Amino acid sequence: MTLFVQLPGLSLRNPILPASGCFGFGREYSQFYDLNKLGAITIKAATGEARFGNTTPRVAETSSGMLNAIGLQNPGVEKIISDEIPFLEQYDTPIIANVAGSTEEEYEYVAKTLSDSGKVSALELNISCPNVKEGGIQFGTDPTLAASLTKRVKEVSSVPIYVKLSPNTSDIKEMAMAVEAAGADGLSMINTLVGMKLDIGTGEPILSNSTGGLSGPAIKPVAIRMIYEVSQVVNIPIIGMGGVTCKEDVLEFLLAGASAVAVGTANFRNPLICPELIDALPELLDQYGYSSIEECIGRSWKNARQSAAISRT
Amino acid sequence: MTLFVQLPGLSLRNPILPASGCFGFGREYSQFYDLNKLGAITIKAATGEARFGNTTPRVAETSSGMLNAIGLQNPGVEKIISDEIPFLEQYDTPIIANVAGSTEEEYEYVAKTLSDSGKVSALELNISCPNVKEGGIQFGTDPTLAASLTKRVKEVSSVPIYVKLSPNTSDIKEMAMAVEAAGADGLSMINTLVGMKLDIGTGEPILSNSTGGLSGPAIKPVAIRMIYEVSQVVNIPIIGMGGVTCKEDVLEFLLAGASAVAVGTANFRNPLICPELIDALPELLDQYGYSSIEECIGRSWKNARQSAAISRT
Amino acid sequence: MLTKEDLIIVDNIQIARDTYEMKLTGDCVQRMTEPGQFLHVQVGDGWEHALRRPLSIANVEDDCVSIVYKVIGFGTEWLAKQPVGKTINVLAPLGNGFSYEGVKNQHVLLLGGGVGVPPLYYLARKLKERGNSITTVLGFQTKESIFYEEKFQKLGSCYIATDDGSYGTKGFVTDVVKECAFSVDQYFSCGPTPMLKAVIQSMSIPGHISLEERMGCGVGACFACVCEANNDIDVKGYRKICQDGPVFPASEVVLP
Amino acid sequence: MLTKEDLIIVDNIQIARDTYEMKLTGDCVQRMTEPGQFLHVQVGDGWEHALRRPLSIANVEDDCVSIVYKVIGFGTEWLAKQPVGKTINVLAPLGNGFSYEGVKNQHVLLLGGGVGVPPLYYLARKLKERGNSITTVLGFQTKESIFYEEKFQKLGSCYIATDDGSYGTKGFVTDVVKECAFSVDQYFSCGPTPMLKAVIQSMSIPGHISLEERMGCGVGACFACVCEANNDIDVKGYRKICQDGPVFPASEVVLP
Ligand SMILES: Cc1cc2nc3c(=O)[nH]c(=O)nc-3n(C[C@H](O)[C@H](O)[C@H](O)COP(=O)(O)OP(=O)(O)OC[C@H]3O[C@@H](n4cnc5c(N)ncnc54)[C@H](O)[C@@H]3O)c2cc1C
Ligand SMILES: Cc1cc2nc3c(=O)[nH]c(=O)nc-3n(C[C@H](O)[C@H](O)[C@H](O)COP(=O)(O)OP(=O)(O)OC[C@H]3O[C@@H](n4cnc5c(N)ncnc54)[C@H](O)[C@@H]3O)c2cc1C
Ligand SMILES: Cc1cc2nc3c(=O)[nH]c(=O)nc-3n(C[C@H](O)[C@H](O)[C@H](O)COP(=O)(O)O)c2cc1C
Ligand SMILES: Cc1cc2nc3c(=O)[nH]c(=O)nc-3n(C[C@H](O)[C@H](O)[C@H](O)COP(=O)(O)O)c2cc1C
Ligand code: FES
Ligand code: FES
Repeated sequence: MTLFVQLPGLSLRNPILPASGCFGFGREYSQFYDLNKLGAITIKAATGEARFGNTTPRVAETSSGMLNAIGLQNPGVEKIISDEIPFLEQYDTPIIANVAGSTEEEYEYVAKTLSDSGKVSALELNISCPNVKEGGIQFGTDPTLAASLTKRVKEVSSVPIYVKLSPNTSDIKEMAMAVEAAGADGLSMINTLVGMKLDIGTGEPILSNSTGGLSGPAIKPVAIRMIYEVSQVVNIPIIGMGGVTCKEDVLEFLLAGASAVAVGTANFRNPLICPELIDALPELLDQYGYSSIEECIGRSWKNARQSAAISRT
Repeated sequence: MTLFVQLPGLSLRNPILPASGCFGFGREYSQFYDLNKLGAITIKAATGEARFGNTTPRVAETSSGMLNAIGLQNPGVEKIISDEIPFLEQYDTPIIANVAGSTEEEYEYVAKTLSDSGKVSALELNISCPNVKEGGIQFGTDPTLAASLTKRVKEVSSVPIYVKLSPNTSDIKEMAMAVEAAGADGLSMINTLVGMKLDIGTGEPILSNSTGGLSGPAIKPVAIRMIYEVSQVVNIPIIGMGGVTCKEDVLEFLLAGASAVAVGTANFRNPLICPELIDALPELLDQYGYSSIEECIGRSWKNARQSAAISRT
Repeated sequence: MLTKEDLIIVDNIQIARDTYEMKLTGDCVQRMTEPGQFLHVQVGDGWEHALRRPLSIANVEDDCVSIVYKVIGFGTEWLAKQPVGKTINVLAPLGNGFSYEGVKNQHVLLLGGGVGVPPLYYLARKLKERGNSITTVLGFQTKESIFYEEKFQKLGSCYIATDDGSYGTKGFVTDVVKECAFSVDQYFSCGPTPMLKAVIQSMSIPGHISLEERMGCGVGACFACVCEANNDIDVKGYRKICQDGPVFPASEVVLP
Repeated sequence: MLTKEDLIIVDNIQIARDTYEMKLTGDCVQRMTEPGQFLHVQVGDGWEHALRRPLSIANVEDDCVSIVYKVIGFGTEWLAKQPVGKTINVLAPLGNGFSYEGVKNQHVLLLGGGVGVPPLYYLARKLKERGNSITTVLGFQTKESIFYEEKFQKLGSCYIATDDGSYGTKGFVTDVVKECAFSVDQYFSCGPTPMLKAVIQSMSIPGHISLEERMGCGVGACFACVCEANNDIDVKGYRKICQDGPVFPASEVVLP
């Protein structure tokens, strides 16, 4: 049984990777296990300049999920390249850099700088961060803006671009097709849903940013639905995420149409989740009669198409 | 301590009511308690003709939530008026009828028929059911269509109209303001998020409709966020819902900006949830220093506005 | 008035492969007089698992209700782990069971498959009390899955079919029925839908079947569990399995 | 390598109003040599509660770590219900604690408020071992909330302040400090932010404070728990409480 998956720019020894923002720049979880276990590593969002993010509290727990409003805190793209990525270069694991910004120019600058560094295998274009006041979210909900941004970033980047889609939209397929047409090499979905929790004692939002991004098992049904819909209308691969906590979830994402699966929130509860999932996958696939990752991808709708084709003949 | 709330067309002895589709036409839960306990009763969606709904399975469990794709099964508006509502007339509890359809004409017909019957106190315009192939969902995501529908229904109805908003949209405020401008007397939010769950054994969606509506505690952060945002930009009251399971949730919805709170999914696990919440409210409000429902409504943002006003002076 | 109730676990033991029998006691047990009705069982703590699980009444004896469940997912796994003395919250008894009251001095055939077997046991006892003679045919996947064989044998003759032939007749309950050509007055059946379809097709005498469907409320309020009804009977065209059933005259419903 | 570990509950008793002391044992306890570090504790079954809870090491003795927690929400309520013998999953020890190694033969002042008191106890023991003399001032809401008074008294003098004056000095720990005008070499403090601010303001000697913030990962990966750092010290401008702290020199961080 091989777990190998080939995606644009990414030769993954297995389809499991940590999701951006939930794994810092790798150092912390390298205390728990050898990062060479992972299919790839998605690092925290980079912006043009250092950002200090939102005031705390930045996280709150919700039923089967959590809210976060970190606000893209990061030392800026140059410091990330000089101080953070070198640590990860000791591993033989592809790095996906998450690119954020407030303006097209900033996105372009960050993408170009990362691409030119020659140190990352792919870029994940974060057009969907719900936690910054300006920028981010508009790109994530307007297909025209998203396409234009994708195009610009594509032009300055020599590594493949995965566009990370926001679920806070009424038509995810339209978004996906727009960025595909603009040149995206892959998609990454889903980012968080915008949510809020109140402290009933003070009567006010728990997060100082008021709203935050909802992640964790609570949003898995939304992620599965969107991946199922989008994978049928695009020809580029999808890195799926949103609420993965167990091996069955990984298979569900693959069946829905994802080609690789990222794990976010679950790292916080179980720092060993990624290696545990990777170790469990071969037996699981075998149990359900699959002999490669490839075979699982999109099986949920490919099955239906095949039986439709058969019944037509 | 009074729990009384006055909304357009609805004098509520308390702010707790069952959500549409989760309480049938009242008969079943009347076996568990006296329906005169309730603030109001929202009955299952009515359409112009009888509908048989989707094939089964129609429900699936998800983390802290569930998916449903009932597909608006109902005997049609006339049978509802002749066979179902008379049972509820024995109670002294306002009835809110949920109105659905595939075309503007159908909505108009259903609304007029219910309004003319003189048996319901208000209509809830379900422009957001994600589970019917045609109609429903487009009205729920296009402000222009929603406004036009609201206007038409308003014209034929002599009872107040609460428009039930879909969370499957990138800008809920725009929707809310559009239907308010079109004459809505109130809002009802949120309906379910579109989601999916796969059976990893068969590889296919569990629901025969493929997608379904996600409800339950999982979606509460989305509901609270949307009510918080919308209540600040409209002048009509909101019936809040989405994941209520305990008395603290009720208070959170009121603080966010809801004037009454509906309970859906939680009825299935705890058929006595509504009377239990109603009994628990007075002590809870007292504990947090409130002496009426009115005082709680929108406190989350009214507080902030007040302190902003103070700091400005 | 119906209510929810915490029943106390009196016993919880494995009786076959992945299959457990749990005995519970509490006030509502005395209202469980109709075989074929079910318990709507709350599983897990908190709200991670929002839906109850429907499980049939397998027997009522000594103020205890028995349920027999196969471990297939979270809820049944959780049940299997609950210790004696703990309480389990149920809505019960729900639904309409097998109408056995009028059945007297007949030869009755009971056809059960897998976890469809349990409700037939309580039914068999009730029918026996009314002087009926009982023949039972039970289908299981394999030898290790078999349960309640002796219990049924005490009430009449009991035949077993297994999918893999590891015990009894190889094949389905309908294969046994074909082979033996019993002369019976009516039948009662519970099991997976394909089995029920085969049963209905192969039997020319009147029968009752018990259906399964994923449920929300369990009481008739949510319309999750409908099945198609025979149009000749009424125009409504559907039945709610939780409320109108789960047991129906075989001629009343249309299986998918 | 760090890992998660199931610790076994050895004891779990109420020691003050809403306040419990739990003793746990397991392999990682032997690495808990630094007071001020914390356990990141998994609560509840399943995934309804996705985040761990940070709780300070209150003491380490006889291969057991103690935590003292106040019941304020789901997680601490759940902890209070766990029986002896059950296991609790933790990441531990996490963070950087009080740097006590170099502190010898000094007069040290410990200032604790509410659930900020526990980590000071383990610190007091370590300081005592190094020949320091210890004065402790603890603040609680009311008489019934007080815990560990005698334990601290065994290690030095211990003063209590209560918000309502029901025991000791009425007021805050800073009121006691003002009154008594101790001559001390340095202080260590842990408690609610307003208390820490008052402490920093009123003390002119060097001190260390332990901060609290809502946490995600607990290990430095998610940036949930940052606090502002004093710009004079470095340009980064922030510290992660879980990883760089929770204990900081009072001059290093800027409280909100
Ligand atoms: C009227 C009725 C009586 C039943 N009696 C028995 C019995 O006596 N013994 C027994 O072992 N099983 C019985 N079943 C099936 C039983 O309800 C399911 O096996 C059980 O709900 C599975 O729960 P789970 O959490 O282990 O599985 P999961 O797959 O984790 O359950 C997820 C969800 O799917 C539902 N679900 C999954 N499988 C089924 C199914 N086959 N039928 C209905 N809902 C399902 C669950 O109720 C739950 O809502 C009966 C079903 C019905 C409708
Ligand atoms: C480094 C550190 C050490 C701590 N040591 C102790 C201790 O020794 N004893 C003690 O009683 N408490 C301590 N606390 C506070 C303790 O973490 C919270 O009281 C606890 O997490 C509340 O959990 P809950 O589930 O009961 O409350 P809930 O309000 O239900 O928790 C919901 C979420 O909010 C978080 N949260 C709520 N209050 C706090 C808080 N005050 N600080 C941080 N997170 C919070 C929880 O961790 C959880 O993620 C410490 C906090 C930190 C950061
Ligand atoms: C604390 C936190 C920080 C995050 N930061 C980022 C980020 O910087 N860039 C990004 O694209 N997504 C970010 N995300 C979103 C995750 O990458 C992921 O899309 C989302 O959490 C859903 O996956 P999950 O349910 O497994 O967490 C963050 C999520 C969390 C919980
Ligand atoms: C089984 C089921 C059926 C529903 N049917 C309807 C319906 O007919 N009309 C409607 O407006 N909403 C319907 N809803 C949505 C609920 O009224 C409610 O908006 C939603 O479930 C969120 O609340 P909850 O989380 O408390 O369930 C249905 C929900 C469920 C779970
Ligand atoms: S389960 Fe709700 S109607 Fe049957
Ligand atoms: S809690 Fe994640 S960085 Fe501190």
